[in-house]
Amino acid sequence: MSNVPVSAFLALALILFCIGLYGALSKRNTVIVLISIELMLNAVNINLVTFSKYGPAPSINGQIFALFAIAIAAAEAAIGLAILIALYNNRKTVNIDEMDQLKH
Amino acid sequence: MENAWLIPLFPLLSFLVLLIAGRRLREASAYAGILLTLASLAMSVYMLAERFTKPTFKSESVWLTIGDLKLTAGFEVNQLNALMLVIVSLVSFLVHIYSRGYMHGDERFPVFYAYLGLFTFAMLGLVLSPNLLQTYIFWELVGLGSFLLIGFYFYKESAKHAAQKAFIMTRIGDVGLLIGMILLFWQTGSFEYDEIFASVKEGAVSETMITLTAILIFIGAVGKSGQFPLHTWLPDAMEGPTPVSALIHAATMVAAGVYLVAATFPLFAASETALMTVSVIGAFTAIFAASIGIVQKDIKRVLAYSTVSQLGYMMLALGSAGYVAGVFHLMTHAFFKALLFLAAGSVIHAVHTQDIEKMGGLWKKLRFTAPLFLIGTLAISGVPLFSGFFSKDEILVAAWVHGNKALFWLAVTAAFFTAFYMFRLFFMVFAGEARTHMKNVHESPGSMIFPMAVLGVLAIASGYINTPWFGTFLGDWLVEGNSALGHGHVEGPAWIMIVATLVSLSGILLAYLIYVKRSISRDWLISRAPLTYNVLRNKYYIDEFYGMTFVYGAKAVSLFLRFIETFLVEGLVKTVTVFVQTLGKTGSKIQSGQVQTYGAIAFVGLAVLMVIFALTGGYL
Amino acid sequence: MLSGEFIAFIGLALVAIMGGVLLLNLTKVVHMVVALVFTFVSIAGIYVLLSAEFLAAVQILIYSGAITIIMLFGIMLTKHNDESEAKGIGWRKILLFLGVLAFGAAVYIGIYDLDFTSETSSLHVKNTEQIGLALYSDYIIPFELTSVVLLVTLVGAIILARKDDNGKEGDKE
Amino acid sequence: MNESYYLSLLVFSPLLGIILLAFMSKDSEKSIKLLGFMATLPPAILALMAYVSRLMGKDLADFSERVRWIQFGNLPQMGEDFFTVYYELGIDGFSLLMIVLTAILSTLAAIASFHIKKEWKGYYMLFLLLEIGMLGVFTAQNLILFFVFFELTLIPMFFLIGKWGFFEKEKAAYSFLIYNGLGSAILLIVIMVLFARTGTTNIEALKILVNTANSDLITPLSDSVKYGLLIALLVAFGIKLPIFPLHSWMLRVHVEAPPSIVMLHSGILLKIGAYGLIRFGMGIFPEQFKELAVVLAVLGVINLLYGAFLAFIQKDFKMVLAYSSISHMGIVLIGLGALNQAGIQGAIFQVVSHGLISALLFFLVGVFYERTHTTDISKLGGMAKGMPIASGFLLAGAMASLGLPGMSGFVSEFMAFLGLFEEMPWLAAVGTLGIIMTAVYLLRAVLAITYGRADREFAGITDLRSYEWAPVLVLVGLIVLIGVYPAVLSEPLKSVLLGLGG
Repeated sequence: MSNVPVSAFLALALILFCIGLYGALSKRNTVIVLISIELMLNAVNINLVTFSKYGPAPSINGQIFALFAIAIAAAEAAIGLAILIALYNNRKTVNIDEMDQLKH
Repeated sequence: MENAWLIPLFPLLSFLVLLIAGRRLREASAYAGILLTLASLAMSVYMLAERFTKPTFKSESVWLTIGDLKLTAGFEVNQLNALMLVIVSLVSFLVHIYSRGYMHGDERFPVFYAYLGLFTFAMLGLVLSPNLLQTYIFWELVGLGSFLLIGFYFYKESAKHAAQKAFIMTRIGDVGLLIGMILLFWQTGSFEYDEIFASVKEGAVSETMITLTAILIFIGAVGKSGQFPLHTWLPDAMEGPTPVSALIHAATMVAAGVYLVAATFPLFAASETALMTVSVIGAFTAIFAASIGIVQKDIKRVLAYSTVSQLGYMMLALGSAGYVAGVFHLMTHAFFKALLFLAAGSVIHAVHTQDIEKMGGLWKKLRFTAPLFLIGTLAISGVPLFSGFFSKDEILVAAWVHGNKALFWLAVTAAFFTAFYMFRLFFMVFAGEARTHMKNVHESPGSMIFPMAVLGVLAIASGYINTPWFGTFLGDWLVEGNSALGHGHVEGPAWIMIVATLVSLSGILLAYLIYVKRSISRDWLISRAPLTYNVLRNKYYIDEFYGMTFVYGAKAVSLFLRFIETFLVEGLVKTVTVFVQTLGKTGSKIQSGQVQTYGAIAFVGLAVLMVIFALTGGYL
Repeated sequence: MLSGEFIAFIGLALVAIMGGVLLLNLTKVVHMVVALVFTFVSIAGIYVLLSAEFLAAVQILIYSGAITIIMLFGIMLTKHNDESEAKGIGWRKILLFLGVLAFGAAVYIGIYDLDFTSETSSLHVKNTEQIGLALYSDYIIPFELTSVVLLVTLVGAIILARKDDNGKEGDKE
Repeated sequence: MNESYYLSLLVFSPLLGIILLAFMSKDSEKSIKLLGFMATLPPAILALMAYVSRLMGKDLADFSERVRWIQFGNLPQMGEDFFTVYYELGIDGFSLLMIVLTAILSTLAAIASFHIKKEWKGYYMLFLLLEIGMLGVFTAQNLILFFVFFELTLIPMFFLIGKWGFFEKEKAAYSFLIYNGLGSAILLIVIMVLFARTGTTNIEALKILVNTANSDLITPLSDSVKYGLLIALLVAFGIKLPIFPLHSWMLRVHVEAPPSIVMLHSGILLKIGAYGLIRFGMGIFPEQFKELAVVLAVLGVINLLYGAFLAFIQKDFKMVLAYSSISHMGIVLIGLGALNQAGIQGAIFQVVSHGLISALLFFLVGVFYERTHTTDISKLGGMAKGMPIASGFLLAGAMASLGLPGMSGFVSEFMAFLGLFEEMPWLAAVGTLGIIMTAVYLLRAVLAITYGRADREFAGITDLRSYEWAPVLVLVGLIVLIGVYPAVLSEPLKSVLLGLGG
């Protein structure tokens, strides 16, 4: 049954995570950055679900975790976007380069 | 002889007393100096007399402990030491007296006497030293005395340079001595002369080591005795007051090199190469300095070059295994050269110039000085019946017997030159008419004449203690009980004496013809061989050569190092500074306030750490 | 060897990765978001392969549906200057790319031969029921807390996104 | 006599002066100077008493004192000394000499400080603090205490240079602090590694623990770790000494600091480097030190020649002396590199002797500067005319420095070379070039100042004043005493040399 090795799922998760990471750290558009973060969360979810099936102690718990993660991710996306829009209203930009208030 | 250690202490006392109380004593300082030196002289004479009957006395105690090593200090009275004690204290005593007249009126009169005391102390200490280390210590102190006295007229730039030059050039030699001494110490385990000689005799030291150390010690002697190639300081040292020239740069300190070779003679005798080196350097210096002496115009410089030349003679004698000849000439030379210098001082005192071109016709005006100067000149020229004749003859015999005929003929030629330039000097100063107008030429005071008279007597008489005619007392006594020093008297062919006489007489004759009869033009050399004349006049350009090579060499090295200092060392520091500053600037640039950048950097750091862990296997 | 499951996995994985790559390389923001929808859907497929049917459904609902829509709204509510994305390849991007590669490689070393000899699981049997049971028994408290979080999110989002009448209140420096 | 507090009393006695000074009014110049000077007397007297009692045959171990100080962790099963730092003071022959030297030089430098022109109160307080630090460094029996005192010397020194120095004083102070801070950071690493590995910082205990195979360490010290530690020590103390190419800070300090402070700096603080190398480098890692001896000797010769050649072309007399210090520290290294009894004793002698000589020379620099307001060689000249006594002493100092027999410089130089010639004759032969160069550069500088034609009027320039006589006479006296009768130093050193296995 398990002719797809565990490492293949993990590798897929890793690749997606890396893409998400790269996107999150390099893109200038704040929306894309938020989406990249969603992608990273997804990669993590793949891991959770994989281990819930093929892990050393398979159980439903992994899927539950993934569920929670999705819920929180949805909340995060909403808040993130809200902040983005608030910021946009103030500064008229979504370019992340110009958000440097931390410096001051 | 147990009290011989007191001898150097009298002059030291004089030094200290005059240093502290000199300002109050003013010219009375002279008496303190004279009395204390007299005490030394008296004790020295007593020691010498005692040494005729008693064996060598040596006493030592520990000076410095280095872990298990014990270095000693003490004193020794053997034949050579006893003889040197008398020579040194006698000349010093006479110079003390003489200076009272010569230095009269100088504002630093007490200082002068203090320095004289210091020098005499060091010289006597040197003579009494029973080991190389102590010799070295006093060797340097003697150099200090010489340095201080050359630079006595400190406000003259030339005196400053002369003093500096003297100190540094002799120090170059001293380093040779130091190395040789330390090498010998690790070979033989001792600085003591007798222990070193014993192990050399037993063959405990390899042949090459003996040669090496002997030559290194000889380098020390070369520096002190103004032998080629370290001779240039000695003529310059004439910047010092004339009594100093007589004491230090004629009779005692410069002879210390010869004394050192004589004192370590068994070491040299064990190595043919070392002896050869000594004799070749000696012979070369003798003729070399004599040739320069021919054209010099400064009365003291002529005498200085003659000193260099005569010291070369002594070295030649020692190198030819003529221990007695060397020491004998050392003694006679001390007397007649001191006489010549004192007489020259008396002349300078009278006419206030040192240029012999400006003198002339002084024979009648200086009733006492002139004959005394003549005695000295005759003695140094090797005219029979004067002391120089006997000692020079001994040297020639030794050179002939030792086998190197080329050196022998060199020595004979040098003798000819000596006779020629000494009489050139004499005739130019005393004969004929005054070449410039001299006011107030007056004979020197008695305090100056008396020492000269004593030395005059000695310049004649001292030769007779070691003659082929009446017996070689000195020689026999010197080598008594020590076979390593060679024979007391070396038999040579009788014609050598005749040749020597002829050579010196012909030199005198030539000088007479040129400078008195004027049957040969004075400008003969200038017109015939201007190049040779110029080379001689400029002392073979040795000073210039040293200036170009060593002085500029040292400067160049220094500048090169400064280059390193500014660019390498400081550059290194600058690099570090710039690096740190750049780091700081980059760091503050990274603080852009952009969360994304922060994240990126933090992440890259994490990645680097992970890679490191993965590679070192610390992962999992 | 080439079982149907494997082929399905390869296909889904390729689509997911392609979506990610397109996300990085497209220039228009809307296109990026759409590219990502492919990824989300393929991930749902992966979930099915991993016997998590309920999760797959949730994935499609939340990600492909809700989140993507929110993002599109976000994009539409703001102005986008696409050229800013295309501004050359700076040193930072290269460094970051290398860092990501290194990170990936380092993690890959850890996972490439990972295999657990696990007992057969029974997750695919009544998957939704299993989740439901677990959620309302063991995970009841986290579940309730999640709902609180969602409520807070709701309120917070509204407050944040509300147009500020007082002008520049948020512009504190 | 109960000496259990003797050393503490000795080390902290300047504190009394600091406290008294704190109550003085800022402007009463005369009494501050007098009090500052008086405050240096108690340690000097106590140090001399200790020295005398050593000569009387007293065992120096009687002076040791030991009080529990800091406890790190609580591991009773390893014994109660484990990870405990004691406050422990003690002396051996070498440190006794250093203490006497420190105490005497401090007193003399306090006299030299009469030339200071401003803020005497702060100056003397820092000065006394510095003295506590220096005395402490030489009495500390464990590394942590040593480090504390070592740092205690840095801070007062920083302010003394930075506030009372010449033109570029701030820069000099900073480079002093940065270089020495680096050095002490490295030193701290070494100390901590040793402490962590052995559980003790007591020097005697470390000597045994580090060098016994299978000794009961937390983790055994491999040979490469020992090498690493020794090299780190070499760098740390090499900065202090200083060893080429870590010397540039020291030139600035010598030029910019007030002469009275340079007396102490050149006389004592540089010697801490040598002291540390001998005490810790050679003491704790003897095996490794032997291997590195050649390197030390080579560095020594480089220092000697490098300093000498650069001193030759300097235009400022203070620079000449600064480079001469580098050159003379080369002799210390040469002696250490020889690593036989003669060499080590030579190095220790050189430490003491150079301390006295450079103090003398810098004191005279201060004297000349006070009257002429320059130290530029070309602007001075013919000073012997107007200031014969000061010039005479300057010449005497130069002679001592260039190793004239009968003065202390010769004895140390001679022994260092004697030692090196036994081990590495060729290197030593190269090194002797330094002896010649020393004479060359010192005479060039000193004669240019004292001899020759005087370009200035000497009206109003006084020769040595009465209070200036004391330091000069004491220093020259000590220099000559050591030169003529070296047993004053070699006697207390006997046991030290045997201990170092020479």
